[in-house]
Amino acid sequence: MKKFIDTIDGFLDESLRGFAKAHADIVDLSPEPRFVSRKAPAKPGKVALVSGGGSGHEPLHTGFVGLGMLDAACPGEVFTSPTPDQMLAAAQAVDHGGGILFIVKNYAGDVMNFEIAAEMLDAPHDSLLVHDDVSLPENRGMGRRGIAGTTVVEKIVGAAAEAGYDLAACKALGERVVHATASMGVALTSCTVPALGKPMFDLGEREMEMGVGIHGERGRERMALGSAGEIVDYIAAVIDDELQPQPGQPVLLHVNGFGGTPLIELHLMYELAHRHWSGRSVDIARSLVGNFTTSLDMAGCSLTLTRLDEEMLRLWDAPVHTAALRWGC
Amino acid sequence: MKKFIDTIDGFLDESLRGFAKAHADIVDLSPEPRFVSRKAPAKPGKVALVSGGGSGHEPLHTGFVGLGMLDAACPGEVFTSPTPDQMLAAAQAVDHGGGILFIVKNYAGDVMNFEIAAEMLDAPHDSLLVHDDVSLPENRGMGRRGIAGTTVVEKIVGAAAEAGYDLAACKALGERVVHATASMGVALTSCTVPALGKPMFDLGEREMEMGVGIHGERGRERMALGSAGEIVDYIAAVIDDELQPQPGQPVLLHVNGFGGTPLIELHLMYELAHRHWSGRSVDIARSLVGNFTTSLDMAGCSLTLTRLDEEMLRLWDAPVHTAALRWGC
Amino acid sequence: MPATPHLIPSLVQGAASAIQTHAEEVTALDRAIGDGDHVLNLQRGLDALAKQAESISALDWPAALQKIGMTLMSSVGGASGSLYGTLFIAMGKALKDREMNRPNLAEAFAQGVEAMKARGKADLGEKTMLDVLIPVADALRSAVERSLSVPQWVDEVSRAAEAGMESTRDMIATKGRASFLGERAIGHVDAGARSSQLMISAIAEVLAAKSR
Amino acid sequence: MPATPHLIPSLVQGAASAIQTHAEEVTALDRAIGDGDHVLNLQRGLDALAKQAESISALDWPAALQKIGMTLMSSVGGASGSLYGTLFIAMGKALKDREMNRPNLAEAFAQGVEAMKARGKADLGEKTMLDVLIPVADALRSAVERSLSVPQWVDEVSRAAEAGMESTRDMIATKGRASFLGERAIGHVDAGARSSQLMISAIAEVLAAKSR
Ligand SMILES: Nc1ncnc2c1ncn2[C@@H]1O[C@H](COP(=O)(O)OP(=O)(O)O)[C@@H](O)[C@H]1O
Ligand SMILES: Nc1ncnc2c1ncn2[C@@H]1O[C@H](COP(=O)(O)OP(=O)(O)O)[C@@H](O)[C@H]1O
Ligand SMILES: [Mg+2]
Ligand SMILES: [Mg+2]
Ligand SMILES: [Mg+2]
Ligand SMILES: [Mg+2]
Repeated sequence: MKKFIDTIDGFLDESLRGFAKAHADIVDLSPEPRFVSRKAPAKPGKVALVSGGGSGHEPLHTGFVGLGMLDAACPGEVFTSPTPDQMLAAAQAVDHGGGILFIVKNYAGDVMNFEIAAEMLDAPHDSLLVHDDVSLPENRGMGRRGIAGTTVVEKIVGAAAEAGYDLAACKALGERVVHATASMGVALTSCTVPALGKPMFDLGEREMEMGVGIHGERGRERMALGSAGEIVDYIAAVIDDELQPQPGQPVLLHVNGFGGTPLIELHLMYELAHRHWSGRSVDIARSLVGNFTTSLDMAGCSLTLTRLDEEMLRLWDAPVHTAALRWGC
Repeated sequence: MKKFIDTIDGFLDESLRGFAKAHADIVDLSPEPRFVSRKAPAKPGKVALVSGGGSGHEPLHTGFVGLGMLDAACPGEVFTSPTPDQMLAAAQAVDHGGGILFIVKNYAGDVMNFEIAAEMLDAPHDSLLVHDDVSLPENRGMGRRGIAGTTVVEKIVGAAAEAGYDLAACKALGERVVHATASMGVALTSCTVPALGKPMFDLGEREMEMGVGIHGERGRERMALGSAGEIVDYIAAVIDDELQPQPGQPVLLHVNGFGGTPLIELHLMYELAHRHWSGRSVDIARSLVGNFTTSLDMAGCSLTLTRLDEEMLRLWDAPVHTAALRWGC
Repeated sequence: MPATPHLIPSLVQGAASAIQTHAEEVTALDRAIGDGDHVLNLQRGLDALAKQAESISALDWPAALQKIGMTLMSSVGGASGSLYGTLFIAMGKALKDREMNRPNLAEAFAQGVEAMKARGKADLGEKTMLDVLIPVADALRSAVERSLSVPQWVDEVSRAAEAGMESTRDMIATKGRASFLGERAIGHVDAGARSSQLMISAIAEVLAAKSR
Repeated sequence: MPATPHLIPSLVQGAASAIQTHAEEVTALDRAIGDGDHVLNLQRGLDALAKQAESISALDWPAALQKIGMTLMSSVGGASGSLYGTLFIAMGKALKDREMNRPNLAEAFAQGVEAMKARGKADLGEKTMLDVLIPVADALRSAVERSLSVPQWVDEVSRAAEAGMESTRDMIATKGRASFLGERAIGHVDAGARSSQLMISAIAEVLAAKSR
């Protein structure tokens, strides 16, 4: 395992402290129980958005805390959902009187822990489940995982909350965004959880894992390593099957890196994905390319497409000031 | 080699096209000769900043083109300096009448190619050499390489040019920033140039390469893999030797990833580096953590410290709108 | 059956050393069809319990179980943290104002497992730890009905746990992370089933030894 | 000595196949103490020349050399692109209004190498391609002075190139990327020295064959 680590036990806390210091203008860190909350004052009555999940996906979610996006994020241990006491403390700390919306990626652990926190919370609250991973069938077992589409959901709903949408409206909008979003990823290498010290799975020099989640879980299938073009074709076909974007449909195209893949490759993937959809006259109205929902040091990426309506487009463009996304201010 | 590549020959151009499309609001791409230029209009008489270098270091330099930073960037082949015709065409395209400042990282190829372009250019011009890599002695051979400190130089001088500094003032400021900046990097893995298909050097599971450049060149020495704390101590000592930051000195601390190292580790390195300098009462006034000057998919990072004066601080904070750095607008 | 929670430190210790002994094996299971953290999660919880075991053992059973549940809930994380937390908190509730004896324990455990089923929206046959815990709850009840001796009781519980664990091997998962793998999960025992079986057997052993 | 540039396609072809044959070896050298791209850079340049070789061979010598220089300058990149570009452009200048013959070629080559030295701020002994090109320039001049036959000329030039290339092995580099390695560069031949030696020998062979 080749990582920058001081002690395995301190890995997460030292990283969080570094994050909070590097962005001390944007966030506060509560060390115990662990959560990150925004520094920017919020209007009284603003809906508070609280998200979280296992660590190892940075900048998700801590890097999305700030004006126009999340009010708080709860980082769990690496690839392990956070605990209800974190979520409860975070919700109480950022309650502006407008209720709390928990944004939860669809994993058993996250769902149950957030559920327990919600049951313990006195303030009005609701939950929004993100399940954008179309590598999986919709109605099997737990359904679909939440992956890189989470960034899109948190940005758009974050702008809505900032603009004064109430709890029910935030949730309804969030569900519309989730419904309009489809993602799928591919891993070229596995990743190494520090405390485990070896890769989650083995991939041969000429293999790739198609349809992976973001926890180093194995994916939908093991395939022969394809060219970038073949990979884009494969993923885009699955996404198209789901979203059926029509000619003229405005979309957001998000190419997300898994942590070990450099920008030069992500931009190449973006070019090929752009070619795919613009070739079908889909209107690529907005784009986001970079490492946003990562799996530690995994080499790989995912494509996410969101069908945008005018409201979503306006909210996507609204000012945001977080560690990982910033524009308009 | 596990990368997203369609064809080896098309790798760079496809990536550049993707970059330009993903940031079509910020940049224009000239495909032949290759350069990226800013879309934001510039005041007549503004000094134009033109930089460039081998590709594989993204977002450097193309990601720094835009308001408040570079006017144009010339991407060479992977790890190969660009050619004079690129630089000349770029300079002519972005000439606003205030002269051209070429910002050049200190590598033989970059220096010579920019020199040739400068000789061919009719407009008033000057060159600023970046040589912040303190892993090397100052007066041996070609002197020191330009590495991650380049981002700091380009941001500060970019703000100055935007603010109306003339060519001589931009250059003088740039030299002050270079003089006040020291960087040093460490590689945990090598990196793979697409056209070569195998890593630049081999590193054992328990080895690291200390004092590396950003082209997969080997570094100052091969060492046993250290803990994050040991690595920070080693690098910080070399930087302190050079910059001698005094208690109370405001500095910018930049932790730069090499492309294959995820944010969670970079923030941990930032925490340890912060501890080192704040423990010496150095005033860490600004910080930048992320992958800015990369070496393709190399795992590793560098630390950069810049002694800031009030002018630099103000210029660092000035609005910038590029693909990779954006604030204040 | 012990009437006081003084056994808690040795029960925690027993569960912890069972996990420790089989750490690599269980991690390999969670790595194959989960995300590899299950042992780490449990160990974090067991460490937290070990640190508090003395103070917990000074409480009465309902309070002790509730405290165990809260401690696991806030230290383990993941799917297993919420589920084990739920189990113990529900057991504590079920024993409220009731004596700790074998029938009441069996009843409390059954109610705890019911609470887990509700929390996880899961039941037998979904390739989870419930494939161990449900049969164990049944075995506990049946042992009470048949007034089995302690050694017999330990034996039946352990065998129920083991059979339940083994039954997960050929299942397709419909809950938890392994459900994302579909057919690819067949042939692998569920990590949570294996770890719960290991801990239950270890705890039963400790109880048996103490009652000898 | 050929009076027209009609030989250019075969000279380019000769240089390209020499590099092709030794591609792995030269890449390994640049990987060891440089950045591994030297062969790719040269091949990009030689490809660009090959594409234009026919049209270039229709020009007169000064124009042809200038065009070769410009083509290399805008296709090779890196240190070698600027240096080879400089060499040929300077040679074209030196031959302006002069006949192409052996003495003038030797003189033009020497001036080209002087221009490279100025461009690279480098000289003999710095572990670069100049450790090949400077001795070659000397050998060309000396061959003219001594009126050597073509086979002798080819032999002396090739030997000078080879000796120069070999001399870089034990040097510490003070120019180019290898200079960053200090002592660690000792024991490795410089990639640019090896490639220039290979191309010079190949070109000399072609010239010799054509003049037979
Ligand atoms: N819905 C559920 N109901 C019951 N048990 C579950 C459920 N989901 C997961 N599990 C159990 O949890 C175990 C995984 O626990 P753990 O690895 O600690 O958490 P995570 O899956 O969040 O990484 C699985 O092996 C399975 O036995
Ligand atoms: N200043 C210089 N003067 C002469 N030759 C040089 C100089 N710098 C580098 N070289 C030569 O250039 C070669 C490297 O060329 P190449 O790999 O194409 O470019 P780069 O070093 O930019 O990657 C070196 O092996 C050396 O022979
Ligand atoms: Mg987990
Ligand atoms: Mg190079
Ligand atoms: Mg797990
Ligand atoms: Mg090179």
